[in-house]
Amino acid sequence: MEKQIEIILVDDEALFRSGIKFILEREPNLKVVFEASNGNELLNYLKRAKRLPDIILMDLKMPMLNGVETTKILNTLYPQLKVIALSSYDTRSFIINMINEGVSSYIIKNSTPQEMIETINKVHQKGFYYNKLTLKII
Amino acid sequence: IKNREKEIAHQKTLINAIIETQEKERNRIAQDLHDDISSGLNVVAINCYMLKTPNLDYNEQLKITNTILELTNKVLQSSRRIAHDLLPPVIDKFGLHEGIKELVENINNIGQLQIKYNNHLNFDDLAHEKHLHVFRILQELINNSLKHSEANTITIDFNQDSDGIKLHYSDNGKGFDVTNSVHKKGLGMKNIESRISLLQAKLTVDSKLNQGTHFLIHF
Amino acid sequence: IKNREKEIAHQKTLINAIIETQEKERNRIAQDLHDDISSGLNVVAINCYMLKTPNLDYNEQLKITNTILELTNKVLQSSRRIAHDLLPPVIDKFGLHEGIKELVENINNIGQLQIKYNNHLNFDDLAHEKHLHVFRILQELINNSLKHSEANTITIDFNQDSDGIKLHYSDNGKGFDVTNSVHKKGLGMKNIESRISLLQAKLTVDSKLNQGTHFLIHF
Ligand SMILES: Nc1ncnc2c1ncn2[C@@H]1O[C@H](COP(=O)(O)OP(=O)(O)OP(=O)(O)O)[C@@H](O)[C@H]1O
Ligand SMILES: Nc1ncnc2c1ncn2[C@@H]1O[C@H](COP(=O)(O)OP(=O)(O)OP(=O)(O)O)[C@@H](O)[C@H]1O
Ligand SMILES: [K+]
Ligand SMILES: [Mg+2]
Ligand SMILES: [Mg+2]
Ligand SMILES: [Mg+2]
Repeated sequence: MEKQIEIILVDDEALFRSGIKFILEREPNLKVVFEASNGNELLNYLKRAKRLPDIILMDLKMPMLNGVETTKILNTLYPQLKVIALSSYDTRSFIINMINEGVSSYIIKNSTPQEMIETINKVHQKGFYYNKLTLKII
Repeated sequence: IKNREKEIAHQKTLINAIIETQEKERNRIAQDLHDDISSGLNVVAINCYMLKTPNLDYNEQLKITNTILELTNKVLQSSRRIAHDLLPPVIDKFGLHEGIKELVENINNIGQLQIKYNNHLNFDDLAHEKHLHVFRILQELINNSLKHSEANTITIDFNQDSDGIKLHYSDNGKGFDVTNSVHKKGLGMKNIESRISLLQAKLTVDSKLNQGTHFLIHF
Repeated sequence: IKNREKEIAHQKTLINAIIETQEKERNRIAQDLHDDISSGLNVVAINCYMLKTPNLDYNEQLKITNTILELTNKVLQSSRRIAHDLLPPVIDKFGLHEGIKELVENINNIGQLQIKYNNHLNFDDLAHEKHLHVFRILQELINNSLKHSEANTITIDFNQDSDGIKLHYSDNGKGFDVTNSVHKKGLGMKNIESRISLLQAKLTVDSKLNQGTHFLIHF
């Protein structure tokens, strides 16, 4: 079997995380290796982790350390990490700002599973993916 | 002239207070919509997608369905609460008296303090466009008693004599020094003042430290 | 003295206008919550109960789930729209310039008229607490052009010289007679005036019938 894509979910809403996990893990090639409820939990995990994940799905609005700040920190500490922003904000400035922060793609929280899975796969293959939402903006 | 200059400057602080209140409220509601409505619905949506995956067993299916139902009801409650906080529908439907009764009942149910509400007049004698102002004033007076007074009793009393309509509002809390400017920083009393001015009413505040607070509004 | 009396009376009409705006907005949002959020969610809830009826086959279940999903997405959109109309999150996160750009873009996408936005200054030179006032003023000016002017072009221009910061706003619509009191009944221009006063700015309106409308705000 080909190597699975290892994913970390970062979102403050536990029920949302478990829903995403359920959806993603039905795909044979996807595996959720850790869940964090804010940026600090993610950074603490990464500090100790033996291996970095392939993809991080990152909520923007979270307590303690939000997704924008977390992404900035990841850029300096782990520039090789691929982050996909996952947000309820769907307007241009938010998307452009996150792309400028170096995220690999941006998806909205009520995207279909197909869109999410496709975005994850494409980002894993190419490092960046213009999905419908990001294409519309640029 | 000095007095008038002062009044002009004072009115500017009132304008400032109302606008600040308005923007704070907009911000608060936008946050509530984001945190209580949208994020709940995002979870409902993801659970719907879960439900659409083939070959779920009966228990999984039941669990997901229950989650959707629970969340939907929670979001519904939030939506009703936000709407109710903005404008209790009872006022519009059943008038000021019923509106105040509901307000009083809600506070009494919380239990921090008890409100006694006596009304010896027919609000129809008060022009209809004034009703909402009176309600907003009472809301803020009660908020202040809850927040600042440590009282255990509030009385609200409306009556009417040859002099006009009078609203007496008292709490038996710790009171405050009305002349001390530390009590002039909030938005609440300024918003009350603006409403009083629109009502063309007169407000008298009577409070001393440790002797409760009494407001008289004379319409 | 006459002038000051006049100003005091005028400020009262401003206070009245802001409070009326506030109550209208509360009413509108409460309505929107009721009509767009709660009633959608009530149907979602009914469909959830349908999902719990025993012995549904996969297709029935799929159909109900799709209905729930569609409704949820619609309610999500409404929730985002209501929150966005109250306070576009972009202003808070990315500042006034981005906020105006988004506003302009949204209007241009509707297509009724086109807005050209030129900004020759750095809004950091404008105290931060003033940003939201400027945004609210622009929103109302644009609303008015959309509602009243029949213009097909608006220009918004910020610049700064030794004299201070200037905002020029023009539309090429039908204009109006500024001195005619029929145009003084609305809330919009009064709210603009209140914001102008808080900004300690100066507003000049220049409009003639059939010659468009020009507003100059001098900070
Ligand atoms: N019933 C009361 N008992 C004791 N102190 C009071 C009472 N009502 C008002 N005060 C005092 O008067 C001050 C001004 O009240 P105001 O409503 O204007 O502002 P606030 O309640 O502090 O803030 P805001 O209303 O803006 O949330 C209060 O901070 C408090 O010190
Ligand atoms: N750009 C414009 N072109 C033509 N007429 C205008 C323009 N802006 C304002 N007016 C006139 O000025 C009047 C006052 O505007 P104002 O914003 O105060 O009230 P309104 O838009 O009628 O109502 P409201 O803002 O309370 O919804 C308008 O009714 C309209 O007659
Ligand atoms: K899997
Ligand atoms: Mg979040
Ligand atoms: Mg208060
Ligand atoms: Mg208007």
